[in-house]
Amino acid sequence: MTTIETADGQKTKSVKFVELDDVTIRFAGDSGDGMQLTGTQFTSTTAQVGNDLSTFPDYPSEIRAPSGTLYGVSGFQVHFSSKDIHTPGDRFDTLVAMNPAALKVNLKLLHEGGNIIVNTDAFDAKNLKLAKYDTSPLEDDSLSGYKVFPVPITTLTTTALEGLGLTVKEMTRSKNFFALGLLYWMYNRPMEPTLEWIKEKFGKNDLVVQANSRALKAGYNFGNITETFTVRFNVRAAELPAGTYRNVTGNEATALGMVAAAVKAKLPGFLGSYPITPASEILQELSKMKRFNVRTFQAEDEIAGICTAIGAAYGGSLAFTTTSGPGMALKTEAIGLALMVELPLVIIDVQRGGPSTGLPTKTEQSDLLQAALGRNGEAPVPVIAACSPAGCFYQAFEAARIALKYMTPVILLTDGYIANGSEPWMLPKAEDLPDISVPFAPDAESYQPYTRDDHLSRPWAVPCMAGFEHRIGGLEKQHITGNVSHDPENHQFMVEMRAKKVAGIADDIPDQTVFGPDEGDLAIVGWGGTYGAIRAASERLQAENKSVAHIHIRYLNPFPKNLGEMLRRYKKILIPELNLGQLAFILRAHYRIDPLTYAKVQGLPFTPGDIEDKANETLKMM
Amino acid sequence: MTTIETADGQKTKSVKFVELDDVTIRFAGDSGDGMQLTGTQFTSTTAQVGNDLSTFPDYPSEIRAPSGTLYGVSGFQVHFSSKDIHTPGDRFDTLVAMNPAALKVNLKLLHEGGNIIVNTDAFDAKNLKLAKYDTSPLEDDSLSGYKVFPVPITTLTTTALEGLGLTVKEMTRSKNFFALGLLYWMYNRPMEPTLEWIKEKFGKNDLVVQANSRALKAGYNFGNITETFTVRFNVRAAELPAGTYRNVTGNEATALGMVAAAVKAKLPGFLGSYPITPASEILQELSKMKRFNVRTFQAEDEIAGICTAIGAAYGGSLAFTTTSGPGMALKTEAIGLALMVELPLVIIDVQRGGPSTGLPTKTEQSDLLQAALGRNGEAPVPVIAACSPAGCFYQAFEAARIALKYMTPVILLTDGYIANGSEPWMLPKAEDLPDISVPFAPDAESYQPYTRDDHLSRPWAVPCMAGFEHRIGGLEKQHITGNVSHDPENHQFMVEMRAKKVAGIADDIPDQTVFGPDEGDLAIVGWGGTYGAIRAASERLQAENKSVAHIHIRYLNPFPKNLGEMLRRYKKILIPELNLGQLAFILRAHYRIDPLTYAKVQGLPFTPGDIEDKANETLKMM
Amino acid sequence: MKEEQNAELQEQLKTFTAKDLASDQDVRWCPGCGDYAMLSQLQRALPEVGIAKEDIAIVAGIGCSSRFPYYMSTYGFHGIHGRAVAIASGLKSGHPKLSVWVATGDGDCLSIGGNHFIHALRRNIDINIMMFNNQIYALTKGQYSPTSQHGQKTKTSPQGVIDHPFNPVLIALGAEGTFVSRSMDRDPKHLKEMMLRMAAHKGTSFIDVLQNCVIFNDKTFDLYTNKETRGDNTILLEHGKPLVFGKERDKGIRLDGFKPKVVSMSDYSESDLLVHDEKSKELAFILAHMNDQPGYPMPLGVFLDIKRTTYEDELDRQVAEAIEKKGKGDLDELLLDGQTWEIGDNGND
Amino acid sequence: MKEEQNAELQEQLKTFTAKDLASDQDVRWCPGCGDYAMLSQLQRALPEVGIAKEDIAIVAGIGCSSRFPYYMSTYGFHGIHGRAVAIASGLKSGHPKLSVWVATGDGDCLSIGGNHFIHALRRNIDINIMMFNNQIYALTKGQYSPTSQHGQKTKTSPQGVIDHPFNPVLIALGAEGTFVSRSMDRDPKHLKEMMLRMAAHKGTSFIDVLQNCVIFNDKTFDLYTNKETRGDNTILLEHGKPLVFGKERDKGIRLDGFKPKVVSMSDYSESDLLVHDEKSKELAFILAHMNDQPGYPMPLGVFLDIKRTTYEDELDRQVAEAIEKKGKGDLDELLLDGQTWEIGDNGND
Ligand SMILES: Cc1ncc(C[n+]2csc(CCOP(=O)(O)OP(=O)(O)O)c2C)c(N)n1
Ligand SMILES: Cc1ncc(C[n+]2csc(CCOP(=O)(O)OP(=O)(O)O)c2C)c(N)n1
Ligand code: SF4
Ligand code: SF4
Ligand SMILES: [Mg+2]
Ligand SMILES: [Mg+2]
Repeated sequence: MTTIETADGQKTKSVKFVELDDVTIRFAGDSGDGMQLTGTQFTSTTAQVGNDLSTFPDYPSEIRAPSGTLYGVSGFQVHFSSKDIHTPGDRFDTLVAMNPAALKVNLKLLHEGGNIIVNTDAFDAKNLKLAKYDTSPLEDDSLSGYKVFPVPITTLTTTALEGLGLTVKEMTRSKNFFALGLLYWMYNRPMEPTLEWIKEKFGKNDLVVQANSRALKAGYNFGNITETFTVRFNVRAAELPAGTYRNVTGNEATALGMVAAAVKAKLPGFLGSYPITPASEILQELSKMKRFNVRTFQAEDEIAGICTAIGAAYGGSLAFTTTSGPGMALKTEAIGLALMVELPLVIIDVQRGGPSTGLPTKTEQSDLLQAALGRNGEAPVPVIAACSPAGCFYQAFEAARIALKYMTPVILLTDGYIANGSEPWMLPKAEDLPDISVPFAPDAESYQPYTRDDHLSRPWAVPCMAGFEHRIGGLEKQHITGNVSHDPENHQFMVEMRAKKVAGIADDIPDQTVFGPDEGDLAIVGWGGTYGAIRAASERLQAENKSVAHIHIRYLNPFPKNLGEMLRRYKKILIPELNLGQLAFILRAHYRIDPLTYAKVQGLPFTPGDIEDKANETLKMM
Repeated sequence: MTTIETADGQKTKSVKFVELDDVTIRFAGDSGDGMQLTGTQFTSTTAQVGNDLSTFPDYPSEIRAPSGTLYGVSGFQVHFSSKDIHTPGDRFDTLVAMNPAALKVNLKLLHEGGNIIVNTDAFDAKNLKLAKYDTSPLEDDSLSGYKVFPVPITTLTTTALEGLGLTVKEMTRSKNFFALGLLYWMYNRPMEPTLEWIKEKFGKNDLVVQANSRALKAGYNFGNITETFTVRFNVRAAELPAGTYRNVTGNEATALGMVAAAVKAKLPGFLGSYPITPASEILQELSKMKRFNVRTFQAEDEIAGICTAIGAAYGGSLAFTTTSGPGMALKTEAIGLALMVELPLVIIDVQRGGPSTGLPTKTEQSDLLQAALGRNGEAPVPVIAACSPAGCFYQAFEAARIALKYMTPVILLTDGYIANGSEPWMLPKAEDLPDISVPFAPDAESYQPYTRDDHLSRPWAVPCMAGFEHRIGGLEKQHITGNVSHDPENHQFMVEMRAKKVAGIADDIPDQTVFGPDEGDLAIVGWGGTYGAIRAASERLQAENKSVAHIHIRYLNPFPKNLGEMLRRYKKILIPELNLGQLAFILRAHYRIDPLTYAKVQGLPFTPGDIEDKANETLKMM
Repeated sequence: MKEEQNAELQEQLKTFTAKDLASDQDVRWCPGCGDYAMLSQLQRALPEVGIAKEDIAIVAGIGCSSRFPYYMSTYGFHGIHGRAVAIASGLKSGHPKLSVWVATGDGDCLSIGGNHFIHALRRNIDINIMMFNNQIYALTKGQYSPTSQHGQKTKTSPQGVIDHPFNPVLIALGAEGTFVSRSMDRDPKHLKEMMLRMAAHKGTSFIDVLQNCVIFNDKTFDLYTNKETRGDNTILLEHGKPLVFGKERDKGIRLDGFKPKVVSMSDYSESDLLVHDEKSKELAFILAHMNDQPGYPMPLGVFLDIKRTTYEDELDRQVAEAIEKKGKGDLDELLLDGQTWEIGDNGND
Repeated sequence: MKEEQNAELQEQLKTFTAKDLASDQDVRWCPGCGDYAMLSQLQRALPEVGIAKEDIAIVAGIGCSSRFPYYMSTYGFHGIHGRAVAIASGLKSGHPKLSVWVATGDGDCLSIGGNHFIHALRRNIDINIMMFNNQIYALTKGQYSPTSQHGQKTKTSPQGVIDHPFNPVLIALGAEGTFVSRSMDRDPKHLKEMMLRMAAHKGTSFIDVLQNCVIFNDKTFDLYTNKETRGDNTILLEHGKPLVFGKERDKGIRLDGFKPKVVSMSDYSESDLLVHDEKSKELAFILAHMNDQPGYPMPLGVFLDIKRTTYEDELDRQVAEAIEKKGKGDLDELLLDGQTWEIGDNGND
């Protein structure tokens, strides 16, 4: 317990500092309350303080649903720690509730005894009714199991901003900065990064800069001054490998990976895309990176998105197309064309809740079967997945490497959870990234478009290369010449050749690794964005000396060569998926194993606790 | 041996009549030679004579490829018999070769010692060169293993038509009728059906009627007169069940099944479609049947094809959409919508060679994975397949029954082979077809669009029903009310509900049957158009007392309930498929069996011989 | 919905009110969104059309605007992105009695849905297409749309849009639309009037509605909607009336050859001006292009309203004709159609 | 391909001949098909354009006409049905130096491919779209297309087509095309001239070519191609020239307001006639509609040829601008962009 002087030096109070290893906070409010911004700022500052962290933004599909409603609640969860962590946390320690609806929706995931900071101003009769509260939870007993900090955030904000000449409505808009300031005080984070950010972001509008900065400071001071708050928390920097770090979301990392791949392939980059949640940010990010000779083409639809990319690939660009489930469905036919003409192309599907429009802003992993198997004809396409926000960078790069080396479309699956979520990322050095360039066909004289090299890839020649003029298309091709061929034997040969080419990629990818014992009772097998939750759960289970391994598959077609044999070394296989068991289905067909599926299809990611419980349940039944 | 008088009564010669059980003829010529027509006429007459039969039209993807080229050859194979048969035959007994290219392309499938009727007029230097013959096969020894009947068909035709006032070019066009007449003589079939057909078809143009009729008769007489031909064959009528028969192609039967379903569902019919080979005929046929209150909508693309059908279904029509592989790919997204809004819809995919544009006029079975698994999100859709031309009728009807009863899109897979092929069909009586109508929701007061009946189907209410106004759409629906819902538990509930509904159809379909022993060494498992070849092979193998069963799966999702257990009763499972093993993949995932795949991906159907050989090989290895 | 239906009959047929058309779902658009105006005006217009409520269906694609059906108590279908017009085309063709309304955005209708849109227009299916044109993809949070302005900065055009925008009226005319109009959220009275005109038109009716998105493209149409500037920057098209505009009605349009020209009313009288003719395709095109040139007002109202047979009528006619010619379909007859033969019982011996 | 490139330079750049442009594949169209004329004229035109052979790419969709690329010895891409324009758009945007030609059918371009078509036109990507308009789906053996005539009997319209056809020129103008033209297979000289004009135009060029399908729609264009009737039923548009036509050049076109009118040259002199102006959108529309009315000739030639910035130039400009502003992309810098922090080696303790 120390006695500190408040910022304005007028008053002192006693404040206790508590050291914690691990904290999870949930900011929640109306869609218009700026919770995503608040969360992002808290995250960014926390990253700079040196914690490991993981975030989970969670917002409705309406742009600004009517204020006060339950479905209009927007949340942002951030988990930070002095240890290495993998997920945004099972439950949270502190809930910031900007209105009754936010409280109602989020309370069930708050730890027992957790902190609730409520904006009491928002707890009026109208909002209580909209949130379907009969009585105010601040006045009945319902919150007795928690530490409630009632703060009239709106009033305090407007008070702080008086004199700036703003309307009440304008002043009220800054209340999220007040809340942020208060949380900075509570969790002992510096205000400077946000103050700087405000200046940069709103620089053109001085009044807004002033209002937001003042609100932030007022919130911080409020913590200092008022008697309500007597405890502050500290989370020490994590022991992370030395390096330069930055916080990235999965979509940002994907865009960076695409640019890095173009640079390292020594090719102009091209993205043909059509906006769709939650993939749009990739197009948005890339459209800012034109100085890397990367062209973005916002097409009229998803079909044009991929077809322009195919055209660009034919012209010699490293071509990409990005989308989510329904858009992926629309690209089906053209993916078949890309594989028939054997051009390099990376297709990125940021999965979301389906089927159909489904739950567009929620996460899911239910496009695996579509990606791996959903095309007319025998149409093999390599499929890989990213496991975490930063992992998206490396998998986008890897997808491009495979596409170029094997002259094939490659599908990269990410999902809404890792696309929007963020984590600190130790930046690679450009020079440490491998060169993935492929030579164009060398010799016009001997050039034939459908000859094969040792890994069955055909040679690439692009327009403007004199003497290499050739024709390609979606009709079956004759081996070597690439002419149209209806010959029965040639068709079988080519169908098998395309299958073999893709299967052969197994020789070119790392062996499957395992976290934990090489054999034993239980292997939890996952893919994609469930990585963090499974890893965290596995750590907990292994800490209890349970015979549990975590096998996370990054290469989904073809699988790593040692996978089948590895899977057979465990008594039981548990596959948690955010679908009804799609990986399990494919593994069953491939390896005749009999895994257990743990299907969560709720638009939400797994928590480590989910996995831990299921694993324990499974172990018990053995 | 009898001595007969020729038609014109001028000359007699000795002709031997040989009784045969089974004959296969292949008509082959240039795309412009009218071989499809010749084949169809021979078939139709043969059907009326009472033979069982099966046909296989096989033509290039160009409309009229340059004459004389190898890739321009168009063929039509007809197999007819006094027995019950299942395929157009492994090899043929008689080849009609209208030019050198036709001879070259088809010779390898002619039985040793088989008959070749060649149009010698076409064997000039130019055509020989186009067919890549160095010397004329009529003059070297290469045909010594066959019975060659050289006939100057073109000359004889023009001679016969002299005096009609036609140009040589016009006269030449009738040469296929000459060939047909000759074959009628040879196989002892009556000319009347074709003569009548000519009158009906060309009625408006008397000169053409005369030319074709004369050419036909000239061909017949030529057989009678000339010394070249001394043997005639007879194939007695088959012992088929009593009834009225007609010859149908699969596409015709599909169209008829669709109309029958609309009639028996007591609903207006609606087909939204976009032309694509080999599915276009269904749209063409249906567009002639408007008097059944069936509307056809030729849409701007496949997406509009299915979307107009969904709109019509919402409006209370029995709605269909028809297509082939690439078009199926384009419908992917909208199929997801149909299943989310739970409207009845039948999607018919007449499979063709893939991937991409592939081999558009050739057959394949490679859309199974796409149909069963290729959609974004968890998107279960019932899938059934037709096994034969006539079978298309019943499966189109069955697809509609399931769609209506379960308020779901249903996919029916046929393929180019059975779609274009034909067989005699014993016509059902309209009154014997079941009533498949479903009642609309009865009570406006209690109506909620997403309640469920005992088979988990939701109630149907359509515009114009007062008091039933409701909204549907592709966003996740709340159970019972059908309102948009982002509730996590509801999503999981609905995803599982949709899966359960489709899985539940297993209770409503016949048990899987088996042809042959209930258990034993080998089960040959097939689906779709391979039925005939597998059945014929199984009959042969069983006749040799081999322990071989044929299991043909008509319901591909869900599978019949007894299938898994049934499959385990055989030592070995062989799955011949016109793909790389798609059914095998699914069965493996479902039943943890380890079947052998026999993959033929050549744009051609299996022959019974293919299957027989493979089965024997498999048996030998056991 | 024939034009000749008279007002009296309509009054009599008014079996429901605007209020009856609100569904039980909360409207979830942003406060201030222009979509609200469309909703309330359609709710006001429909009771005057003279149709039963159960005969109305609203079809939409995906977008903010496409949530429209959920807020109407009529039949409604929230489709998939871009396919509203295709779904509506099928619905109307299969069920010609319905009054079918399409709610669609500039992205939904003109970007991904562009093909269905132009084909519906040429087919002249009797559906009513209301395009909410906010010149942005709003639901996906602010990417440019095919009507965004050249140079406009959006999330996907940080250096400005390089696409030349569609002029929705022009593309509708090019696709042989028979009813093409424009209005704006800020003029509810005009909106309703246009909706009634659409309902009265037999064939595809299209309206381009300038709609403000307060979040992602606020005030783009300020020039046209703002009281101060509106008069000088818009012009109301009225059939048979001369083209006068201006805050003080002090300007008019004359033709110079086939190019429109703004003239001052101090130099000309109304009778010297170009007179609007909804029946002229040529004039419609000229007017559609007019405000490409700076200084020219944006036309609002009906550009074209002509008659052509509708798709669903023709389809119905063919069904009727087929029945007339060959009789109502008899299944047994159909099956027997073609060359058939009998196998007798002895076939079974 | 700037227009200003002079003939001399072009002659000098002629590095290949028509014959060099034939591929080693047999041409597989039916004897008598109008597609042959297109092939031979493009082969004759390209050597005069002044580009290297390796800088030419032909992109096609699916259809008889779309087999075009296989018969050219240039780079070629036979795509999927309807997507030729989208593929070509990507090819040109990524590789602006190329001369990109699209071979497409009335089905490929206007039915399934309609959306890509109109979007390419508005973006004004510098590709050359040759539409082989035989008013039928030929490759799939004779179903009606979006340009088939109302009432036409085809395999899918046994009672006659009920769709109103697109006028390809009109839809191209509605989509803000900058170069819109028409020609026919039976006038190879004119075809070649048009192809050279297309090559010279910077931006999307579109040509609607009346093409005879001898198998499925023989002689549909007989009225326009037949020597007897051609003169009276077609009119050649030439910039700056009066609109005269007729077998005996005895008829002309005058404007009556904004409606064209056929007049007899015995009543008027050439100077009284409407003069063609390729720069006028309004006139282009008027002429595009002209032959909707019976008795009016079908215009052939260039309807419109105007300048607008092209998509690929703008894209290039943005790339250059971005580089100018922030410097050529440096990957390390990019990764470091944003808020970063350092963890020292002691972090590993
Ligand atoms: C197939 C598909 N592609 C993309 C999307 C994403 N998406 C939803 S709405 C929309 C655009 C909305 O713009 P607009 O139609 O103008 O409607 P607004 O929201 O502006 O009213 C997009 C791109 C989708 N849902 N489905
Ligand atoms: C996705 C898809 N849908 C349909 C087809 C079938 N198809 C091939 S070409 C064609 C139409 C051809 O018409 P057009 O473009 O006018 O070319 P034409 O053959 O007349 O030259 C159709 C419908 C296809 N190949 N792919
Ligand atoms: S985002 Fe824009 S268009 Fe969408 S509801 Fe809000 S204001 Fe309306
Ligand atoms: S079918 Fe018609 S369009 Fe096709 S190649 Fe033959 S003549 Fe030409
Ligand atoms: Mg919009
Ligand atoms: Mg065509």
